[in-house]
Amino acid sequence: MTDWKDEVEEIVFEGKIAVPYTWTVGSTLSKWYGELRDNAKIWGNRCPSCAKVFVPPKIKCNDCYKDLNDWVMLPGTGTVETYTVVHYEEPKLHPRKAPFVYGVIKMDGADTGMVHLIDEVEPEKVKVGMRVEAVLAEEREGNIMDIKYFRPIA
Amino acid sequence: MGIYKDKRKITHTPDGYELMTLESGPVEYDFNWHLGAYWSKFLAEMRDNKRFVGVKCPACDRVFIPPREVCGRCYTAMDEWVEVGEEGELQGFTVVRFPYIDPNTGGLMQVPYTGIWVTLDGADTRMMHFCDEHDESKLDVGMRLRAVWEDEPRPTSIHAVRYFEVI
Amino acid sequence: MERVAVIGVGQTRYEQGKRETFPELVFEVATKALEDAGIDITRIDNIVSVSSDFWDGRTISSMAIQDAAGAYGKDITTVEGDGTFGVLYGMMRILSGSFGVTLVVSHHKGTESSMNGITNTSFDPLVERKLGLDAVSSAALQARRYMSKYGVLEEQFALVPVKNHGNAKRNPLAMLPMDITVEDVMNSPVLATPLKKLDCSPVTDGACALVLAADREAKKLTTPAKRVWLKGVGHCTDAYRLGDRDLADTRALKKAANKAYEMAGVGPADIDLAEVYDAFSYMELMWLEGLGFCDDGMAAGDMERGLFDFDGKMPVNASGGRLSANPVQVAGLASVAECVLQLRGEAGDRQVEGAGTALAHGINGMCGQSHCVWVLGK
Amino acid sequence: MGNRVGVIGVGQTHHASRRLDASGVELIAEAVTRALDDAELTIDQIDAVVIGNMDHFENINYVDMWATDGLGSFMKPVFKVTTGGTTGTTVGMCGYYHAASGLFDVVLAVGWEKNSESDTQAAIATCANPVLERDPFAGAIGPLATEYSMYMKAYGATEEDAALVAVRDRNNALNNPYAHNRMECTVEDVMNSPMLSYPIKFLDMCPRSDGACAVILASEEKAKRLCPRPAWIHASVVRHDYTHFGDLEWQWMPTLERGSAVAYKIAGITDPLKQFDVAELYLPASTTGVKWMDSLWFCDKGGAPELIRKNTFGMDGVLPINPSGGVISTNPIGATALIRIGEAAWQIMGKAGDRQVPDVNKALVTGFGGCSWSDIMILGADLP
Repeated sequence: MTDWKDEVEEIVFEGKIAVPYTWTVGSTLSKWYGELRDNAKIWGNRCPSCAKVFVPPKIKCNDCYKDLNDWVMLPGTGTVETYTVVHYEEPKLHPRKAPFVYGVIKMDGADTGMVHLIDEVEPEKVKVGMRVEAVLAEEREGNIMDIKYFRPIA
Repeated sequence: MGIYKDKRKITHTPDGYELMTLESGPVEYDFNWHLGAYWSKFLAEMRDNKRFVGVKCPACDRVFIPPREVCGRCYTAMDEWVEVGEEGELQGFTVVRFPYIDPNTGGLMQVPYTGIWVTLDGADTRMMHFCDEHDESKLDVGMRLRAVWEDEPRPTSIHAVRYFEVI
Repeated sequence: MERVAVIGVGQTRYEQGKRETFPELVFEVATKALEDAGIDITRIDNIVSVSSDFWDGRTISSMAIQDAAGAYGKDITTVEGDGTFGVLYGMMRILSGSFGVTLVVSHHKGTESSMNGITNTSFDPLVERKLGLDAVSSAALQARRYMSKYGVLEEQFALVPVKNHGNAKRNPLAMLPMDITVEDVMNSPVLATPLKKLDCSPVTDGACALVLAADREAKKLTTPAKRVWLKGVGHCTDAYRLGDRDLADTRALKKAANKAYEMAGVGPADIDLAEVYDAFSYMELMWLEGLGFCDDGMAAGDMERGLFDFDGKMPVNASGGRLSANPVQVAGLASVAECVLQLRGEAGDRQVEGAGTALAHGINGMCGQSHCVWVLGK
Repeated sequence: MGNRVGVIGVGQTHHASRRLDASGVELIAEAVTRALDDAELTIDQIDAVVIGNMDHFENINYVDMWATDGLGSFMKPVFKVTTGGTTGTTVGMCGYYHAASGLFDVVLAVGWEKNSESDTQAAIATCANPVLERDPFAGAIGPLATEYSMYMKAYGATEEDAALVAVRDRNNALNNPYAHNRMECTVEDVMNSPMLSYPIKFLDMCPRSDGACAVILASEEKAKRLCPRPAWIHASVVRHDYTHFGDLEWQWMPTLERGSAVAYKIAGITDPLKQFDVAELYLPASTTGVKWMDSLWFCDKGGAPELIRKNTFGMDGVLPINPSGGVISTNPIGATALIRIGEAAWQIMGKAGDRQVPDVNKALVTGFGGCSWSDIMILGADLP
């Protein structure tokens, strides 16, 4: 519009939103994490109507909107459906330094996949269709990192 | 309606699992907000010249603090700068005694603090700031206040004014 | 059902490091859209803003811009998500009979926030979030799945940025006009395999506004040349968890697109140009299939044959697409704006000759969980 | 012109300061399941879904995507709207426009919040301009306290008048099994509760809750077929004025005054006190239950204290307000205003249980939020 805008010092304000959260895990996932933490077991749950098995367990079936009270113990093995080797660094987010591998693992005994880390293999050797198994953390706290990662089945 | 189970008090699932919570730990999202010409000038004038400047609407003549480009009511762009006083009238206040998390840091806010709404002399809108008086019985709407400037170097923020004091 | 027209368009240039504040951007585009429509703010009887509390770093992100959107004394509401959804709400409010002229406005400043941290919050804090996933790494999972399901190659993904950055050279509003080759894309730094830097859209600032009007109002306020009709729309959501989906399956988009086509009474063959969501190169290929322009797995071949080039059978992202400028919430609104300009014949150097029917597409969520598809026509 | 639209089903959670048994998505599923039960529908009969909350309260981006399992929205159209305190009415209105547009017949509208998951005051502070206003912003209580101070000075209203409103709402909540705070309460209790910001005391103010609410709306033809007594939407109006808190005209509540005037005109209301049978109002503090009665045209300016003292708005009064216990008894923020719509609909449908007002034909609903903006809805038993 006029000159003053060109003369004004351009200020960039460095701000934050820094608010910690305490999330409620809820009935379905408390049971899942309880089993994972205390009994070192990975469970799924099954729809009474369409028999689909979900892992991580779901609150309701996608298709049928039915409660899923029928729990199924899973062997913790599966097949890599897709993966990516991450090469960029994001220290505030990433659980480790790049390069590392994320995968979607189609779990044996379930109809869905789990997203997790794939390790104990050179990143470039990960392949779609590779058979993998869950490696649990020694110290488990009741969250997704109780599964340390998936590794190839020897 | 009475058929639904009230689960407000329970601590375990029906099959005995402990209901958990999950702590995020410190979470921080960083922003670099450009302040644009109006807010930049406002803060720079406070920092460098210890004065408040607002903008005047060419249609309704109201003087806005903090300044901004548009008069919402007239939907007109504003371009005329007006200096307003460093004294003004107390229009509202809250003495905050209950600590809460400061979203700027993730730590606790320092309490007590008094958040105020002050209409600076010559302005038609109120500015939000602090008052050093934390006893609400000593504050009343309509009281005169004066800005107490921070020592140099003053920050490029509203904290260029330390607080307002009762005259 | 009454028809709804777009009668005004306003956009900023899309670029990085804009000096203007959110309200200043909004005032700029709202003013331009009103001028384009040839009306003043008093003719606007309601406003739909589109913004995100996460990207703006502010609870109730719309609060910052209401004065600038002319909301004083008016009915205003806020859609959080892609701009295509904002247009949908603007249209619904008119079709309800409650309103006649709607201003839809969106702003986004990607350079002021951190994309990866913010898209990480799209993942469930109870499960996947702790793994550190974000928009790029999850898209990479989808890209790999698409490759392995249909045998698509990385070099074929690269055709998309080559085409779109080239298109951007004809668009003065686009941020990244570039002459690049498939080799350039292949040699750009790897972010998350198979995605490289040039497969991904840039962080962008910008704003866009549209004026929508009911048939009766549009005819009163504007000449026929300014009117472009919103002919069909559909939106649909897939499952949330990545593992609950076949990431290469475009079922939600298919459902949304079919609904839009049905409502407009057209099919994919009737579309003269399309603005398709291409925040990542491979997505344009997948979504072209979901939109019915190619059979599943065939988009790469059609891309190689130049069907979607600017001078091809059906130009896709003639604007340069999101690969050339991706102001997240604004993106879908900008896509609709581009279609409007094309259909009016006001698209300048990038004008697609004889454009009579256009398609705009936007998504919400990770890996295209939710889609909104528009069909527009003269 | 668009379709007429009715509410045909309502569901809400049992609200509490913390619902440890239910994650956010489980809370949503609880409300949705109950709404489907209430309307005797299955999820297949829902054509579209609308959801809203406040992002920074739970730190979920794309809530509409995240909540899919709870919403039952898989392979359905989903829409997210959010406007702060008014989010609930914004969601309800968005559901209304979905059905009124003719694009969708049966629409599920869901509002929710888990305020236990973060420091609500911190999250609210982020709604102020982060550079110019966030630091001294002590929440909505400052403006509310100031406006009531001014109102007391101007019209002789008292702190006890506000306490009467608090007592009314809090005791009404005893009849509502879903309410968060259910406590018998006297004027003395309110007057003796800790001062938050003069003249607003602890028991004058709303709590923060975990909760969700789901409302099912349907276009005329469907509503008639699916529901014996739908609660028809007669008016849906929003009014805003300013962006900056400092611009607000505290001596009155212009958005509520203007918005309700427009809504009354649309719905043919000329004497609101007589024509409404019940009201569910978003009163964030009991003081607003006094002052804003003027703005709703129940009386001339300054007439509210007398109406309050005459028990005009009690359960046995001329126009019962907040039989549910209102916002000061239950406040899961993104759901709060939708609960107003749901409760008003139940009153019309005759499903309000122990808090039912007899023979409700017309109900008034309001939402409040952001920079003192107002949402108004009017519901009726008769077709509009």
